[in-house]
Amino acid sequence: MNQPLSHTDAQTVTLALIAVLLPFAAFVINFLVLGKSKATGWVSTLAILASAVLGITVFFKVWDKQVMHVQYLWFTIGTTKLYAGVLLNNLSVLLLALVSVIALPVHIYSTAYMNDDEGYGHYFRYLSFFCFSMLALVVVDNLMLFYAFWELVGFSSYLLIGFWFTRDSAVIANKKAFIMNRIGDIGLLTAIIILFTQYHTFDIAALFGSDGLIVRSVITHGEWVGPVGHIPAVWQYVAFGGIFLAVAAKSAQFPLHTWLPDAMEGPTSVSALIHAATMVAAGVFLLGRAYALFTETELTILAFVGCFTAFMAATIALTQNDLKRILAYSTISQLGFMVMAMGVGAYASSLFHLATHAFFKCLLFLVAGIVIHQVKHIKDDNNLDIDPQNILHLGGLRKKLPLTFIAAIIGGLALIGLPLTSGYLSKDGILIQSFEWSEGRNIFFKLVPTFGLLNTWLTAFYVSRLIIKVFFGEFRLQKMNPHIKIHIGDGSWQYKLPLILLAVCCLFPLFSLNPLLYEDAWLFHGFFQINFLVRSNMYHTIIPALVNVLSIGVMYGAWMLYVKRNTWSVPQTGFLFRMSCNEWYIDKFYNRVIVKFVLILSDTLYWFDIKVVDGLVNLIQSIGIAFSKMAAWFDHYIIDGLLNLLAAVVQGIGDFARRFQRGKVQYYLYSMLLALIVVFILKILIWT
Amino acid sequence: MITLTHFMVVSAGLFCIGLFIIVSKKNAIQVLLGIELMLNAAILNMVAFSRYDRVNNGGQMFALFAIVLAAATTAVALAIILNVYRRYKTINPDEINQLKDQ
Amino acid sequence: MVQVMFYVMSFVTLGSAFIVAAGKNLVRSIFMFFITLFGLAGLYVLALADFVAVTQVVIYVGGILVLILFAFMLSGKQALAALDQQKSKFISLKNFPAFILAGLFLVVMLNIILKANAPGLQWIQDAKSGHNIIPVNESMVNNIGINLMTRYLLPFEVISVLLMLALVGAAHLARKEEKV
Amino acid sequence: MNILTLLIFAPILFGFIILLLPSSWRASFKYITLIATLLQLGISIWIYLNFKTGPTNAGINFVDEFQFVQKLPWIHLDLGSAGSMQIDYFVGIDGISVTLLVMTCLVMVIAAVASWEIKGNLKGFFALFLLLDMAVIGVFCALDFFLFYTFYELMLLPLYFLIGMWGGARREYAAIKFFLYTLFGSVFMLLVMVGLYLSVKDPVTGNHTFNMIYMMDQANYIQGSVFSVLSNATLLGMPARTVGFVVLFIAFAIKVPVVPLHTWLPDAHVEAPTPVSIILAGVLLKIGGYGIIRICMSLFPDVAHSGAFWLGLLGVISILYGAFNALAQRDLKRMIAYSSVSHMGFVLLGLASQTAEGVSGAVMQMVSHGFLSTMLFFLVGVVYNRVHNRDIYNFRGLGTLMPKYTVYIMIAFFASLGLPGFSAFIAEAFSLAGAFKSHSVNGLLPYWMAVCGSVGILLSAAYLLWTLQRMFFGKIALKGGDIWKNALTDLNTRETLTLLPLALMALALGLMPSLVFAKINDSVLALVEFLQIK
Repeated sequence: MNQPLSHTDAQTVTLALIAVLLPFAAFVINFLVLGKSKATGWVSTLAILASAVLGITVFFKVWDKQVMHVQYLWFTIGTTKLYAGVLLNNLSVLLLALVSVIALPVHIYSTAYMNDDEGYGHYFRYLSFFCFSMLALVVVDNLMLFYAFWELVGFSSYLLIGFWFTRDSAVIANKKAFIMNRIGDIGLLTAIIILFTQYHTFDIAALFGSDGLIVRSVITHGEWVGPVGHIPAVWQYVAFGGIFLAVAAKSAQFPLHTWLPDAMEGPTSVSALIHAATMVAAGVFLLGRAYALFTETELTILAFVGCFTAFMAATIALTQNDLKRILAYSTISQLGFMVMAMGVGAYASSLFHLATHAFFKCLLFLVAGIVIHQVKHIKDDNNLDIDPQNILHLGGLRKKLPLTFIAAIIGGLALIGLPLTSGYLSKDGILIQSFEWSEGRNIFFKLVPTFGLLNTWLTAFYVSRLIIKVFFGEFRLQKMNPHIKIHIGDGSWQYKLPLILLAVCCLFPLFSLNPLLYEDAWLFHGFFQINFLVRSNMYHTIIPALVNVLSIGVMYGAWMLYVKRNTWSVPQTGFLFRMSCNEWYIDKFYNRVIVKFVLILSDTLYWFDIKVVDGLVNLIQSIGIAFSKMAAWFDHYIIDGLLNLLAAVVQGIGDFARRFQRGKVQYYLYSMLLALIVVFILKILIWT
Repeated sequence: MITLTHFMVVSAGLFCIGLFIIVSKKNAIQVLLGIELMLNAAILNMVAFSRYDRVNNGGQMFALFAIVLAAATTAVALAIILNVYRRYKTINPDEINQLKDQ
Repeated sequence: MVQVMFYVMSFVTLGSAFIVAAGKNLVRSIFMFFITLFGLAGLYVLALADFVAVTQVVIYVGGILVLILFAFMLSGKQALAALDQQKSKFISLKNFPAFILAGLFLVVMLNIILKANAPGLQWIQDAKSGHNIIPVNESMVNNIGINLMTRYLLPFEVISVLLMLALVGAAHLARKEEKV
Repeated sequence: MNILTLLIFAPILFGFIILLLPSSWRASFKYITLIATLLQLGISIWIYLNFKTGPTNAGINFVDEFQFVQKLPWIHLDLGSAGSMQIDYFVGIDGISVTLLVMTCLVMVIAAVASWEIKGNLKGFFALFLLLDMAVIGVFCALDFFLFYTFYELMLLPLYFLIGMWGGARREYAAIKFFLYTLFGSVFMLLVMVGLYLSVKDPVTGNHTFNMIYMMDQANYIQGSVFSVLSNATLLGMPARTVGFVVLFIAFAIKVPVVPLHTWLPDAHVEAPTPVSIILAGVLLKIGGYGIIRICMSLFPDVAHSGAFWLGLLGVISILYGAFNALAQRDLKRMIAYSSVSHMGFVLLGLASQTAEGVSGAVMQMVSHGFLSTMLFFLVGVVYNRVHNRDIYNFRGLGTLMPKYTVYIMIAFFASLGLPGFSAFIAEAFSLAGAFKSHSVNGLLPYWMAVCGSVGILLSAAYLLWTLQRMFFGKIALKGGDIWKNALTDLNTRETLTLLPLALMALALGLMPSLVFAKINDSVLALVEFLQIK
């Protein structure tokens, strides 16, 4: 493991470490020194800027060149030595660079966005802490540490969702998010423990490496046989299940996705960074890390779950009216897409999509943030009682927020996946590969690509709906309240710069010089085992065309529907609509059934504790007391009783005798004489 | 002929009257009178029997002694009664019961 | 004649004693007691003990009764007032036990006296036969005086000392106590 | 002067000083107590730093491998033909004890600081406090069973009075319940102790002995004696050694507490004054765990091996049952008390696994829980002192009112729900890892136990986060209105100074678990090896 590193390698690792630790330093400085001062924002921003620069540097040094792995002994437990270290390979440096680069505009944006908030200092503290955890998560080489940062990411997300902790909805949302993530965490922990039991190590490189322990183990005869031991095969499935839970929780896959829409209670900039671009992608990252573990069946399960999630979220997004909620469901849908990609073996495409999605979803959220911020200004200026996030109040903002509008268009097109955008490249890759995957399998497997395809059209529809409702038509708020004053704009450079930066990143050149062929993307080549780079079949041509033509059709339909007000419209009362609007009733089901069940169970157990366990103790106690009372009674009445009886007799006699002693001389005399006379009488009687 | 029995019957009657007085009266002085009566009953007996002792006159002697003692007794008893009266404001023997417990 | 005298004297004695017992008024009781004592003195004379009778009259009537009368006549009005408040009747339920007792005693004593048959006792018969009996016409005063100074000297002296002690004691008890 | 002896008896000296001082000096008592505990902490840190590691210092079942040993004849009676009675004052520590000692000393300092709030009868309180302090340290150091038992019983007395006299509304009930429970356990322990005494001979002198180290070696057992492995004696129709193990286990399980025997704990904690709660949760529970390691499992390794499944099962039940019960609470202190039950379940699970990871995790969990529960109870005490109410439903939005307090409570909550970076995470993760590994290493525990145990981690998140959300977040709404609002001031300097070292310790142990693992590792390995021989 510890082969001597060359000078440059050591330098690279150091740079990576610095990139990771800078946000932490910013966090410490903010926490200990700066407090609530506005300087916190700039400290954090500078730190992330430096991190981004270092991240990119490291990226270029490592990408496609070499794998670096450095570790130091952390502690020893029993005979197991735990190492803490850094593992830099294509996957980690990609994420390292991606996270730091995306975090930068969000930081800049936040300095303006959070400017008026009381918790400005807190905000940047948390944000820096999140960046640190996230960056550390991607570079660590050890499952224990991975788990640690995995949870810390969740923790910082918890802090940020509940940032406005005086709002009940926010704190309920962050609790929900943390607990949902906790479910994933224990899954991950279980998986880690299983792997540790099987392989006696926590080292990621040793476990998942190309000739790692997992690759060399097989499942035979119901046993999972590895190089150093074997356990029943079922635990391999449990390990998969654990990792799946972890992924589902972090990346908001069905059935653990419900926290993500609620997590939109946090500041929008946070949603952009954490709940759209980076943290939620950690699940996909974990899939990438642990890819070697999965068997064919397990991958298929992933594909189906991802596909289902994507479809479900897309249908829900169709009918939501909350700006951020639409984007949240869109995120879930896209994440489902990535998971599906992992499942169908499109490993590279999945990560590619992760990268591109990070940019355009972040962009869309920032756009949403600007819109919400501006509408909130209107609301505050005019004392309106409205929800600034409700798209039904908006409209026609393209003239008032021109730059935002352009950014939204770019982001939206990228999300739909039209050519010339980065989304086109990554999405088509996934679709094509999923078709290829289903090739030669039975009809059931065709569902996955079919729904994937369907999904893109749904995406096209809800994105169009969103953009049209917000930016086209006329400002409905003004229509309802004609007197309100409106002076809004794109805002300061802190808003504009991030938008421009991200919008540029959403276009194709960053990833591929050829705007139409995803195979040419450099990112694609960075990952191993890509076996169908050749344009061998018709899918490579038909699918992009099909997707794009139909998407445009759908967008036109949406345009007609919402802008031109054509006659046909979707029935707003149907079962499907209600199902979509209520988010498939999943959350309600959880609250009504599972949460209630747990609460009832805990109440029952508490009742059990009080009544039965404690009751038993009290019963024993009562029996003891009863016994002792009986003994006391016996003691008191029988044993003491005898004594008392004796005493009473004596006393009675005494009392009786005392009656004669009442101090009356004559009485004494009388009795004396009486006695005497009695004696006399007797004497006489005897005598005679 | 006056026999001894006559005297003894009179003495017995006197004694019983004295006894009755002692037991029933609620007045210490009357009780004292009762005592004197009983004493006199006794003296009467002695005097009656002394007739048959010409030489030594034992009965009469003891009658004399008894009379003298009765005088002394009376004197002391009266003194006591006076004292008792001063302390208790009563000479009812029933009420002079401070020796009793309770 | 002598017998009549005896019955009269007995009646006077017992009757006055009965009045003493029945009387409510203390002063009257005392005067009745006076009569009883005289009656008794008469009985002593009939029993041929004239010296004792005289002594009886002198000491009892002259000494004790006067002492009693003086004692509470000198002790103040309240004493007399308190003593007067005797409301109980002679025959009442309260006195019933006393009646029974006295009655029983009387019955028993009479019984014994009659059974004992005193004149038939051995030593009395001996005295009769040995003329150790006081004759009716002989004065015993001389004999008493001799006996007193010879045979009964010790008791006489002891009695005199006792008498003195009693008188001193009585005087001490009866004096007014200083306020404590 | 042996340093351990000094450590044990230092507090009692200060206790005497307090007893001798006139009551008018009562204001100084707390400072004297604080000085005593600080002195103790200093000594324990010195011991910790000078504690030698390495396979030759492992301890467990070799007398010469213990450190800081002092052995003095204490009670030696010549019983003629029956040999002579030999009770030694025998103290010494190995890796298992040393970390617990440091933890205990720190907790004692915190408890002393928490005693500032005590108002009535200071002399009695602090004298008892120091007596308790002595007994607790003594338990961790004693190597002679009789001495151990003496200290063990000596703990009960001051605790009973501390709860019964300075406690809350139902203090008598709680004190008596606590007393009966623990007395129930220790009385039977006495019987087993005597049985062991009669079964074991000192190989040097040939006398019966209470020396625990000798009791671990089967060669020292008299042939045909009750607890000898070879004799296969039975008690009440069951193997004698099983009975002995079960009895000792029950005695310590009450302390831990393990689920069916836990009900004294919520009552005692709720009614006890804050410093006593701190000692109860921080130290007393660890004595249960320590006793299971040092006595139950070491003296009866064969039974520990065959009964591991049941120990593990009890551990898992404690974890889940405690967590569910905590979820149902509305009294903050009661909730934390139940969470203690849940957390101590990990100790039992880790120990039952009899793997190096599991035992290390268990010891780590004890140390970690020592700090964290101290912190939690102290924090509850802060609110309770201000408004004399602990009902979770009566508070809302404390985060706005008491920001510093909320920071500490978040640290404490998240640390105890096993957030990485804090000690509980390492401890719970390795307890579970050990439990899971157990099946493939020594086949003691089935796999599913660890999986069930991990659900406890989820539930702990549920109840702690629910409390956070309910009490600390949201808009300010207090049952007591403005009076409470004024009363609920933020942490003062003394409280901050108390909480800070605890938080730092939890953090330090989480980041550098080797602080504990390095010291205990050799002992744990020796213990695991010792257990596997049987």
